[in-house]
Amino acid sequence: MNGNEVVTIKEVVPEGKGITTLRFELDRTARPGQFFMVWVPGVDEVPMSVSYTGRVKGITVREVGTATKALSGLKGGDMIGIRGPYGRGFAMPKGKFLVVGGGTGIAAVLPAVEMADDKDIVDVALGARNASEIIFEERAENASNHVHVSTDDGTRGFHGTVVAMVDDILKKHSYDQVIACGPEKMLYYLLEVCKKHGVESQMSLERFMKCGSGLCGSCVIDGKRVCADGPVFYGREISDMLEFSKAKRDEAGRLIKL
Amino acid sequence: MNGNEVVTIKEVVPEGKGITTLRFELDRTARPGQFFMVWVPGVDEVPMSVSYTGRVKGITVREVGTATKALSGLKGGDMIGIRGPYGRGFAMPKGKFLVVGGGTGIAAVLPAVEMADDKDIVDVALGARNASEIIFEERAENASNHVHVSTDDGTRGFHGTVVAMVDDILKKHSYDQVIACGPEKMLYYLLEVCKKHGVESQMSLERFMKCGSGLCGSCVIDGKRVCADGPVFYGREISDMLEFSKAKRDEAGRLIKL
Amino acid sequence: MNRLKVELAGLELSNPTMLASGMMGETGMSLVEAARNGAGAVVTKSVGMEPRTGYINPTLVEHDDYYINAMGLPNPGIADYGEEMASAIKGGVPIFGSIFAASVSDFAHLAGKMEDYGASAVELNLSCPHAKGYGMEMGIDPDIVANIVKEVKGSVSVPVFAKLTPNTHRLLDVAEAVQRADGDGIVAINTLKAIAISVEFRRPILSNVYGGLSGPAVKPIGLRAVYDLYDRVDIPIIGVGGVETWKDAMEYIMAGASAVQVGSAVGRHGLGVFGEICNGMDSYLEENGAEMMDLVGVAHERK
Amino acid sequence: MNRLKVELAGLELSNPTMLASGMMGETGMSLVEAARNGAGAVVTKSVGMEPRTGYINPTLVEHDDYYINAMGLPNPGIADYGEEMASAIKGGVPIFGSIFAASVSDFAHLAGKMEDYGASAVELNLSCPHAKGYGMEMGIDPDIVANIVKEVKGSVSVPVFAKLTPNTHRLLDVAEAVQRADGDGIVAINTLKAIAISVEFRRPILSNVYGGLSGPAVKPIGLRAVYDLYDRVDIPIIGVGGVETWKDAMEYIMAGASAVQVGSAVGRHGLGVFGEICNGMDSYLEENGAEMMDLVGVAHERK
Ligand SMILES: Cc1cc2nc3c(=O)[nH]c(=O)nc-3n(C[C@H](O)[C@H](O)[C@H](O)COP(=O)(O)OP(=O)(O)OC[C@H]3O[C@@H](n4cnc5c(N)ncnc54)[C@H](O)[C@@H]3O)c2cc1C
Ligand SMILES: Cc1cc2nc3c(=O)[nH]c(=O)nc-3n(C[C@H](O)[C@H](O)[C@H](O)COP(=O)(O)OP(=O)(O)OC[C@H]3O[C@@H](n4cnc5c(N)ncnc54)[C@H](O)[C@@H]3O)c2cc1C
Ligand SMILES: Cc1cc2nc3c(=O)[nH]c(=O)nc-3n(C[C@H](O)[C@H](O)[C@H](O)COP(=O)(O)O)c2cc1C
Ligand SMILES: Cc1cc2nc3c(=O)[nH]c(=O)nc-3n(C[C@H](O)[C@H](O)[C@H](O)COP(=O)(O)O)c2cc1C
Ligand code: FES
Ligand code: FES
Repeated sequence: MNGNEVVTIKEVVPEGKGITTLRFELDRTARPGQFFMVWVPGVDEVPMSVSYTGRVKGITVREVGTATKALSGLKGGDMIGIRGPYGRGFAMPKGKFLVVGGGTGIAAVLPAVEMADDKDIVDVALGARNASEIIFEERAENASNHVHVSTDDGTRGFHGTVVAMVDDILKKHSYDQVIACGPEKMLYYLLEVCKKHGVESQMSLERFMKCGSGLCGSCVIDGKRVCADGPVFYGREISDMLEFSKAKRDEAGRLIKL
Repeated sequence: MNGNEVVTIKEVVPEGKGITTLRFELDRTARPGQFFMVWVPGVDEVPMSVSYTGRVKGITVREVGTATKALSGLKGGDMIGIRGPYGRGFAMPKGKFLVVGGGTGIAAVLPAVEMADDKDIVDVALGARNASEIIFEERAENASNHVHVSTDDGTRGFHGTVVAMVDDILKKHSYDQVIACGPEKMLYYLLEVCKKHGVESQMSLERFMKCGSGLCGSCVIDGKRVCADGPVFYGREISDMLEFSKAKRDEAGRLIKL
Repeated sequence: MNRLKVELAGLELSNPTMLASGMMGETGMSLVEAARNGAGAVVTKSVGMEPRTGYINPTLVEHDDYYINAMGLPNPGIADYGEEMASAIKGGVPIFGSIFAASVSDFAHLAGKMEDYGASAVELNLSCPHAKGYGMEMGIDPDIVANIVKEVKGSVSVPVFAKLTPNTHRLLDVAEAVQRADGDGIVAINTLKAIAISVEFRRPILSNVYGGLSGPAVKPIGLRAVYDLYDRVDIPIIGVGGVETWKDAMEYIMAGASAVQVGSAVGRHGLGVFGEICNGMDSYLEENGAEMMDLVGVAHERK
Repeated sequence: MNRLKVELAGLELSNPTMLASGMMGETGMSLVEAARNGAGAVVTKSVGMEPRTGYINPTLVEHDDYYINAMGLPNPGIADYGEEMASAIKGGVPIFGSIFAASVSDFAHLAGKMEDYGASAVELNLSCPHAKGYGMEMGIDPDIVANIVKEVKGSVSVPVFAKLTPNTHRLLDVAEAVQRADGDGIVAINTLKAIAISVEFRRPILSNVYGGLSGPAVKPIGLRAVYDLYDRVDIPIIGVGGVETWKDAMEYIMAGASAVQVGSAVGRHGLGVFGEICNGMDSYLEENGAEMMDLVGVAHERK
């Protein structure tokens, strides 16, 4: 049952610059990579990845506009509406895997790090523009023995993009799979790097979402509904998408070149 | 889920004069004392007690009118519509109990005999007008070490009513509870006998039923819905009913004196 | 303090839950049972001039989320119903006498009888979707409805409620006609016209072919009706359709209902449903420091 | 031999399942996906004269047995939709171009464009319950509907289907008007006007307040509409509303539909639903030695 429900915010955790986690109790099963539709009455309802999948669930919000601003300003005791979780999440890979998170995408992949119960089978690469946007590093270290960090401006860890760092890592170590979430441009280059090293990947995509549950078609990329057929797709599926990194749809369904 | 379903008759078993069992597969839990609404298209839909509660369920029909005639004429491979099971069934008594079936009422109580998995804690008393209407005697013997039989005309077993026989039995043996189904007149006298011997009872009542599921009120006796609050009531509940053995309702809901 | 108390058309109900018409209300003692189980008021089965046996079975289709029924308005007729009312009154809660008829004068006659029998209010069934010549067929025409209400108002002194059908785009026009004719309140909704088909038997299941849809499936339509009515008329509204939990009931209240009726849930969950709804609402009111009447229509404040 | 084949208004469908309008049909490639997954035909999102972004979220309420949606007819506009149709055609199944407009001449213009883009038929959305000035408001008036159909028929050579609303007691009158105006078929039903209320927030959930009810909850109403239409008109009927399983589909066929559209089930169960429905129907037909077309309307033979 994914139906509409209202939850009370238990805890508000500032994670970094403009990034806030909201925790709330919700008795539904959510898998890493799935998302909720989150309603702020009078404002909007927007998709947010599940950043904590336990009984006390969480979403981690980066403030970019009206809805995310309203969410970031909530206090403990406030209420939000929830639908979902929706979508196909990350599948637990066989063998060793590398989890890559870029920016707010880190929130979506962290539960995937934790789904491995062996700190040696999962390595992690976290990247952001600067140190203040690196989130969940400690959470990652609790679940993995190898956590790599990069910043575009060099304020923390590897100086450069997370994709460049992953390229380095893949040169030295071999993985059965890469799991990733981040800006589409990052995913585009990451997919190239994965192909170069011959590693299969699962990547979580974003598109403009209205219904979130596979009906309205507003999130469609190449005929696939990101909300229902994704948001997680395999690298081989993404390679076949003509619109990936090239185009998206606006709210009227018009194709916009990227 | 009690919704409408169509089942195929697997087996038709003649049980006695004008009495026929229909067996069919239905993947729903049914407890002894519950009933189905059974639909013969173009004819009627009528209440029938569950006479077999396993996966291959059964109803046992006495031909008295149009619907029961149509049911009795069915062959293996024919289909009937089923809703239910509905109603409150027999509760498993604590201690030793005596199961009493009169006429077609035997079909309704037999599953209650079988709910005891110890042949010594349940005794059975079966009564009918004559030998050809005594059904399920062998089934009873498989589940109980003491099966008593009576016929009004003396063609089998005790010569007299099942109530008279039970009165005798209760004189010699003590039970924690009596479980019964049969014509209301029989139940009336049986209840008197139980009271005399100080034994609590559970009895299954019949009233004219339309919806079978607690909505329409056509089966009401003293404000209780036989279909939903019963058909099984405790003797102490029945004692409080002013209409028991005195009155019933016709199809328009008018009170008819009995 | 009783937070659950509501007042509508001059009637006081100790709580806003009512037994809907058709639920066991053929007999007086069932109405008493509903009252004992916590209903704040009860509505009788719709009673007509003559006894009716209703349609032959099947009269009900059951599904996970709805019923479809075509009972065919079985009832003992108004003459015999006096006896049932005499017992019903022992329930100690207001009784709404539901009536149906094929003519204005029959409506007036039935209403008068119900008042004589002790009904606290009359509910006009203008909305049964499956009985030919009664109910919905007249209930979609504002003028006919206004006539019936006017005539009935002239012959009784208890409040008169009109139960309306959602099977039309004219629901609001009909409700305005009721108000114009001095009707005291609106009950919405009755069932939606529906059918069920058996694939195996290649035929409609109900003996009457057509029936009325009720239960959780119709709640969004009932809520819409009440929400719209609250904007359009000033007389009190009683919400019906798919009420099973305290939240369902509260949704109707917030949409604009002063009370709610419970029908299908009585079959799906038993008579305990009245107590559960009241307990849930009471906790909510306590936590929010509110009384029932404060919440009627609050959903209109923010759109 | 293909037992599932159906023919309606001169169109041949390899099976009677269709993707309903509004289901992902904003983009051409989604229509191709639906065809790949087994849909016998597909209907586009309802397209209008100008691009529309639709309502802001929430636009959907989800419940165990239904959705309530108020998307607000988002669509790229007819000019841009040509590109989508160009890809949609690769699906290899007939495409019904769904259109909505506020005037008769706009309807005619949109229909012409859809034909130019390669649509095999036009579906007139006369029934959206939540978009002001479009859809349902005109779809309840037989004369307006007759005018629209006549005008559209005059401007295209592909068959023209009218999609009707169940939010009225005049459904059959409107359908007769469609037939009189030479319309080629009826699609029924669109969603039922509904609302949802949040008790916690004391307000309607949908940003537009009103939305349309769809899914299993509306099947008994859709079936009733199709059953009634089959008695009233001679042109083919396409059944829509709550189809999820092969039995649901078969119920519609037996009630009188020549094909069925699948909407909500695409969200609830995924696109695999087309294949499952077809497999189920095929087994049934095989066991019963029947072909699809033999069963259209058979439920009318025994009442
Ligand atoms: C599957 C999925 C998971 C997501 N997970 C997260 C997350 O965990 N944390 C997080 O901070 N953000 C996440 N997002 C992005 C988030 O939904 C948007 O940032 C948010 O909707 C912006 O709303 P706004 O009103 O604040 O900004 P606006 O000013 O409305 O828009 C800012 C930008 O956000 C995007 N956007 C707006 N509305 C939507 C929408 N309904 N669907 C998708 N994108 C939209 C648009 O590209 C727009 O340009 C996710 C998006 C998707 C599709
Ligand atoms: C809970 C319950 C369980 C029953 N279990 C069995 C059973 O296991 N075996 C069995 O043979 N019979 C059983 N009956 C009785 C059975 O339902 C009736 O015999 C049957 O409905 C008669 O239908 P008819 O058309 O053959 O007869 P009709 O000619 O219609 O009626 C014959 C008599 O049966 C009774 N009857 C008719 N219709 C109904 C109805 N809808 N509900 C109740 N009584 C009705 C009336 O008293 C009537 O006088 C049960 C009844 C109830 C209420
Ligand atoms: C079995 C049954 C019988 C009904 N009989 C009547 C009736 O006699 N008069 C009436 O006005 N409404 C009747 N109704 C309609 C209900 O009163 C109610 O309006 C409808 O069922 C919607 O409410 P619910 O979803 O709570 O059931 C009946 C409904 C059912 C299910
Ligand atoms: C999200 C959504 C969007 C819809 N958009 C349209 C539309 O644009 N045009 C239209 O004619 N019907 C639209 N409909 C109605 C469906 O086509 C269909 O008539 C209705 O949903 C009932 O079918 P279902 O129960 O299979 O969903 C929409 C329905 C939904 C749920
Ligand atoms: S957001 Fe509606 S289909 Fe994905
Ligand atoms: S038969 Fe309808 S309430 Fe019992």
